[in-house]
Amino acid sequence: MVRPDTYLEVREHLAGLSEAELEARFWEAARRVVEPLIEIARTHTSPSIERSVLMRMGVDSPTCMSVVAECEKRALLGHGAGHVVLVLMRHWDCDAPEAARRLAAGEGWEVAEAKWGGVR
Amino acid sequence: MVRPDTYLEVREHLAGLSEAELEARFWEAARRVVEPLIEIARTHTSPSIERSVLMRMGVDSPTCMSVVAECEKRALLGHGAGHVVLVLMRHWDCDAPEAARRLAAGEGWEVAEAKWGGVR
Amino acid sequence: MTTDADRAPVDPPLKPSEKLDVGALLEGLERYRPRRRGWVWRTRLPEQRMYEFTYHETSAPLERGIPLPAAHYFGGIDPQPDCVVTTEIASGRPEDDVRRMRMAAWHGADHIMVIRTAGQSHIDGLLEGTPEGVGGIAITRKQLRFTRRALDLIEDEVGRPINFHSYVSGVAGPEMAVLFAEEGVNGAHQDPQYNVLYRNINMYRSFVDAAVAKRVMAAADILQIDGAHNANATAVRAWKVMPELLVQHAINCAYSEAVGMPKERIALSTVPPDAAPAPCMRMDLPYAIALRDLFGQYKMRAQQNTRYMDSDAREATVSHVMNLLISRLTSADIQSTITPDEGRNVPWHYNNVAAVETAKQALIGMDGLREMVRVDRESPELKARVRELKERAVLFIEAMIADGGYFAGVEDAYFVDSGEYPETHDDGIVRHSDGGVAVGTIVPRADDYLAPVCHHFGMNNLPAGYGGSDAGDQAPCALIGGCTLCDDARIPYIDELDPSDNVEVRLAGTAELRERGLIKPEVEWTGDGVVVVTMFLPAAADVAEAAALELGKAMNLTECEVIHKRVMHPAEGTLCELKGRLDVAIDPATLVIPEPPEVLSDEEIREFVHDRKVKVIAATVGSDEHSVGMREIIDIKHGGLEKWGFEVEYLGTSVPIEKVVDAAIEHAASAVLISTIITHGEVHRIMMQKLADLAEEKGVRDRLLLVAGGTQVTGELARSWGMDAGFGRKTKGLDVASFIVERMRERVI
Amino acid sequence: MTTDADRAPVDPPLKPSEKLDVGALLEGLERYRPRRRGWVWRTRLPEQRMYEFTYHETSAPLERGIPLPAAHYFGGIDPQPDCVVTTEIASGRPEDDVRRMRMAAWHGADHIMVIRTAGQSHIDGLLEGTPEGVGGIAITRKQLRFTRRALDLIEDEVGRPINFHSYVSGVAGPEMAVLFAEEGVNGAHQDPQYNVLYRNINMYRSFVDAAVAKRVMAAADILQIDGAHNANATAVRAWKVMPELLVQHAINCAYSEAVGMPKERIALSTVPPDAAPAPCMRMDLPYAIALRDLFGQYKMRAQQNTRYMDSDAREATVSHVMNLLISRLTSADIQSTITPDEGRNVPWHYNNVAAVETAKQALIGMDGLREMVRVDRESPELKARVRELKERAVLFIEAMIADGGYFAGVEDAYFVDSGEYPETHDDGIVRHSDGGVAVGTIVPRADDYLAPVCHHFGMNNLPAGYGGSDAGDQAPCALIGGCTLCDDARIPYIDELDPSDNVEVRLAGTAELRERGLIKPEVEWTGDGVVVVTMFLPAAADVAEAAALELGKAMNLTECEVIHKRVMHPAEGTLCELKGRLDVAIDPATLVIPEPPEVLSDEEIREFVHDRKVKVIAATVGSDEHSVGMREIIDIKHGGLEKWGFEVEYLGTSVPIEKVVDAAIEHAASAVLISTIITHGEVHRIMMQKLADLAEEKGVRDRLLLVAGGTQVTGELARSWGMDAGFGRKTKGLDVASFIVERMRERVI
Repeated sequence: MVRPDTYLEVREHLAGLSEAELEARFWEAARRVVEPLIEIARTHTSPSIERSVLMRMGVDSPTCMSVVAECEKRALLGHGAGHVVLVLMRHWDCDAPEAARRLAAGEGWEVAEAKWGGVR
Repeated sequence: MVRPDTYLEVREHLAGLSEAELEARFWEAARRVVEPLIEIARTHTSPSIERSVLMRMGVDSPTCMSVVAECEKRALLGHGAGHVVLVLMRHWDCDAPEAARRLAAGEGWEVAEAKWGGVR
Repeated sequence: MTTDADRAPVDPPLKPSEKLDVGALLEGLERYRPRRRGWVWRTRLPEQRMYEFTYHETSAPLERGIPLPAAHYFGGIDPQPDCVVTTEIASGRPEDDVRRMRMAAWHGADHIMVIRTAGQSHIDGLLEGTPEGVGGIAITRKQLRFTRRALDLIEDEVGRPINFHSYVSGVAGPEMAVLFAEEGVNGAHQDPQYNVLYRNINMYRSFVDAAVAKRVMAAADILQIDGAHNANATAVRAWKVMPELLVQHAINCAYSEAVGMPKERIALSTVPPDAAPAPCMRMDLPYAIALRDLFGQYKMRAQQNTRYMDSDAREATVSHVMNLLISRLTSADIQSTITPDEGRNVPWHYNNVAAVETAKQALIGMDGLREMVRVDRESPELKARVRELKERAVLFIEAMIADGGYFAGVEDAYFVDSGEYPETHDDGIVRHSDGGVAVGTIVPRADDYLAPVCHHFGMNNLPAGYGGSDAGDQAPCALIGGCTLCDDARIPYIDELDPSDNVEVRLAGTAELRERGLIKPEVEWTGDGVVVVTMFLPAAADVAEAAALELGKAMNLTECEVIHKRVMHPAEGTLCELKGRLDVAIDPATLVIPEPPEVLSDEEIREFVHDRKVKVIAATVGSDEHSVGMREIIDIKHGGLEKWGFEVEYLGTSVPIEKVVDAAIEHAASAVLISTIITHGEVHRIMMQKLADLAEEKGVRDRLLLVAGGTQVTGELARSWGMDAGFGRKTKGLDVASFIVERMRERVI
Repeated sequence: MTTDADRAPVDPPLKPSEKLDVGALLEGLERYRPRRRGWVWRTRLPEQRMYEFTYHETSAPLERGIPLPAAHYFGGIDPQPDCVVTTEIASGRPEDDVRRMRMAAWHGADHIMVIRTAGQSHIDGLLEGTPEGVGGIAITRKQLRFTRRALDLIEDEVGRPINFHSYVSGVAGPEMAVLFAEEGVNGAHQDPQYNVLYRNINMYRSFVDAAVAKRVMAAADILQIDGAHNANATAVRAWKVMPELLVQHAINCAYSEAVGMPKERIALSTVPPDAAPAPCMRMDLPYAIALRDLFGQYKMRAQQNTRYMDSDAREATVSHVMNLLISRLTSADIQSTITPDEGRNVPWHYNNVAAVETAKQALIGMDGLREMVRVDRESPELKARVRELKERAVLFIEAMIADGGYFAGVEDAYFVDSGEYPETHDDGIVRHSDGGVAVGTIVPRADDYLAPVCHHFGMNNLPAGYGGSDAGDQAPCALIGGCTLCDDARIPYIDELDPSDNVEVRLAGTAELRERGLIKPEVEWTGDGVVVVTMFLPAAADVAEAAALELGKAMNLTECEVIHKRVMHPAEGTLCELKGRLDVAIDPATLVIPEPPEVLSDEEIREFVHDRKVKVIAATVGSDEHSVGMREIIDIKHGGLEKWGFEVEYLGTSVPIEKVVDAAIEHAASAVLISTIITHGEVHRIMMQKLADLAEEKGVRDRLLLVAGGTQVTGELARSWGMDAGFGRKTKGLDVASFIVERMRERVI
């Protein structure tokens, strides 16, 4: 929308504020803007986030790519790709990179599906 | 002479002065410095000054050079090269450039010497 | 935080006289580990004495570095400003970048930012290996590790820690953050708004990813720089976006803190928005002050203006000095630099150095300026404008909330509008929540969502006893026996994935230049052959440009391109800068390098001079009143000839040659020194020849040593014009003294 | 005062599209008369509105001129600072100087200072004709009249008076003063101390001459500039001579007033003495303030620092901006400029323009700075230092008086000592009252001394009724029927004295270039062929310099010389600037000049677009977030495509090519615009080829016009890479609109 410069009209409620009050008001508004964004972030994840989890588990990037892609396909991402790998680590009694490597090779998905149910 | 920075010792007589007093003192001293220089200038002349007089009389620079050089040789500079030319202007009843040209050609000096006496 | 570097190969320290061995730095990378994590500030010294000066805003000096050109007038000091100085490098080839980083570090850069290759921000995942980048570098583990390894050596060479920096933006933010933490990257850009506005990445994805990325960055003590400055570079009228810039900064600051980033690791990227011919100081200073009023608890990364840059390097340099004045009048924790050539190409080696030097020179020249020159907060225009900017920002953000919040605001084109809020022209950037790159890729976390790693953000169903607040709790990664952020040894390494597009292949292509030590011009890549010719052509702009291209061919240049044109007068002529490739490499073995004059010991000279009572006549000739050079050669105070007892008769400035020769005869001098400083190409030749001829005429040539000095004098030239010796720029008294004594000895023998 | 110009030849006004006709300007000189005498200031406008900005320190705009490069972002405005801007020209050839003066005037210079040829100050008399100068010009009546004639035309062309300036110093001061008065010179250096200290002219002669010279200058309303700044250029430590600088200024001011010069025509030549890496602002600002406190009634000619200049043009530019900051923080009536190349050679054409542009840019950028940023007179360091400088100056001058006055002081080496008075190192300049050039040439005026001319100084025995104070008195020159200062018609004219060394002979040597309109590079003289090559060489300084000389030969350059060297790193490489002569002249007839795209009328376009409902897809590609260029092409507000009714689908920044083509198909677009702004040389080629290929692939190539834009794009390049058109820097929406409509028409037919 095109709007002329209405600054002088719309500023009236700020005119009376001290510098400190004005700055406090600025920060209060800023925090209010980010609150809902934070909440979305707290309750959601993404392929990159899950790959970053697998990376921290010691998994190399190509393996992260395929494991997370498969998790997406199987609607498992919401449980956490690291969670899936952890389940298989225990199932196979191996370390995370090994479990991820085998998942990337197509093994073990039935174990995950048994736990969370499949989507295919 | 080599001297260390004695500023703090020698400034004492200035320490008490206001900014305005200090600046006034500066200018008073400056004017005292130039007074004797002005007096010398007022009472002396030079070849360039005399050539500048002839220039103002309409004489071209090569002619100025030779007339003034001759005036120097004949110790007439102190009377003013323009003065010499003026005398000859009247003597020959011509204008300044013409008089200067003829003086440069060696004419008329005897008239000047008759007036001021020669040094040769 | 320390990392176990014991497994890392130990590199021998660099020798300043030797080039970086790029090949060696590529060996054993799989085992190389960065020596530290986290950002490092300079050590500020509130009161530092150097030469005859006291500095108020400097930091610890370098162990090795290159001072400003004029430093030789001041005992060669190289004071370093108090703030970190940034340079941005983007040649696309890591093997060439590191050489340039070394150059920049020697000139004072301690924050090296590598720009990413075109399009990497749209790649949903990580790249590996060393593919060649376009307009930037492919950021990969190998590239980061190789570069950090080089920087570890370079920081030891210069004696100051170097902060390494890149971008945690785009669709792979969380992975980039982990990669940077693992590889010892010290600073990074991270701002979800940047993804949304300038990378068209879906807004939900950007903010969700950003939370995890920021948390990991905080864990690795990485300094974050936001992306608000891009609004300057994009806005139609940069002076209109100031209120929204304040809002963008605030959103990223508040968001970052909410996910656990400490204030002292949050830096604002701020640019003076305007440039001359706008009255830019009066426009930009109130903004800089409003910003610092509101964001006093955060760090300021002062960037330089690019919005109004053209191809004119002089103009850019002047604009940047005015930007630096704003830094000095307000504050800057990091002073970023923009290369003077950025307006026309990806920065070249020497322009990175030029930009760093401009920052160093201006910041040092304006050291302590704030003590004598104060921003007048009561000045009517300033006071009113500062208040107005804050109010407009508050109005902007409150309206956005009323309209449904940030996402709604972006959909309503709140940002980068060419009107100053609340004025709008409806030409802002529009992004849709259901659009953009990677739309629809975020998913809700299930109730049992679990990420068994440390420094994760958000809902995480860790079993009791892990990662909770109880003292006894174990780290989350104890679930899997450790994560890479806690145990460095778990980090995997991948070398190359592409057999043809990698550093080894590229190095093979330039191996001959390196092996034979051939010298070929370059501006960004080994042997690229690019040179620039500056020429004034007495013709109108279009004709001049066409003529310049022809002249380039006549100079054996290929791929000629006029990269800058400036009309001097529509009819009288045009200045052209022509870029071209010169495919010529010089074998240094074929070069004749003039020997630096060998010098004698003080004792040798003093003894000889004393025994022989050597007299010297000195004068500045050719109507040159600048006697400095000459007096530095003769004055005892400057280690001049008098120091060893020479009797020097200094005749003064603009002395006629006749007088010089007469004086030499009168004083029975052994040598005559004449100098001309700033001269027309001809005058020193004329003076030297006249001196030689006159000495000959008067029959004293054989008993006089004739020496000429001056900025453009060379020994070869001087001898060709009849002198016994000639000395140029930066000659020391010792050189001249040694020459005189040696020659007189020869004659004796 | 007006002079009867009716006898003067009337020159046709200059055409901006035509070169100065030097030959014509040399014809009829004997009859040419200057149109005015005296100095002219700019018309200051305290409040000037230009584009969207208000300026507080500007003056009336030019009628014709060249704005700063960035001006095109701001409606092309060219605000002119409030102070007069000086440029110094010294090519040695008047016929080349005038071309450069025209260039400088177009860029904002209105004070043109011509430096004198080497040694003229030691010539006891005047020169005539146009002999070639060395490091400056031979100042003669013909040269002055020719130059003033050219400047009269140039000032009409730019629409602002130009002040012409040279030197009334040396041993012919009084004659020079008369000559300048007669030829309409507007400003001049005059300072007897300069003659004494730097020209070694006898001190008595200097002061006696100066009195007459100054009186004549006053009569001709010539602005006087003193010579104190030379102490900066000569002092070993420039920051030590501040007290004596105040004294030197005061002596010349007091002397000038005593001989009848009005304060408003007395200007101080003042330079910020120091430069970085010294903390120069803190050192130089207190001095600038002390100076203005003491000399508030006089004019300030702010000069730029040369003392600490090297061969580095970037460094010089940054120093000069800091000098300009001092001018803006304090005051400047005249802002002088020093060319960035003065540290290495006599200034070149384009460096005069560069220096003038730097002054204009910085002064305009800092317009009104003083209102927001105040010098804090109470800041302890500043306050103490200002007071100290004044006191040291008083101590200096009082001691000199005690020691016998000025002449005694000079004999005692009071001046240009490297200690800050009262500290002395006994290394000042010594001159003897019984020595120096023209010693013993003054004579006492006899009691009957007479000079029958006007505006003479000193004892003058004019007859009663002449030049006295009585109202009825006639002018002194009435004695001789008039003098040249009162009657312009009496001024004699001499053409040439030397048949071989004159302008006609030189012009004959370059006649072919002019007649055939050949284009040959030059830096100061027609056809001198000098060009500069900037190259980075990956080698140590000495090796790099030798290699650069070899590479110069490979570029067909002769007389190669490395005029600047900067070590980037002792081993990694060195930046070299190589000067050489290219003996190639281009015949413009052989050149292919790319046609500027022809454009259609608004109506034509609007009608066609309306009838055909033309849709366009636009996107910035290649990871380029700078969408400004593109948006200026499409936005209605910037006269973009929307203005004529094009339906533009703007896809945003960094859009993948696939998306662009898909969108074009989806919207049945007629044209696709892609843009990349600052890019690596490769990226735009890649993007264009990809677009062409993809359009082909999808079978839409023939119904889509593919257009690429970007700073480095040219039509030729774009077409070679598969586009229908390419547009570069400064393209207007009209160009693109016209192209699309014309092509679509062709297809219809």
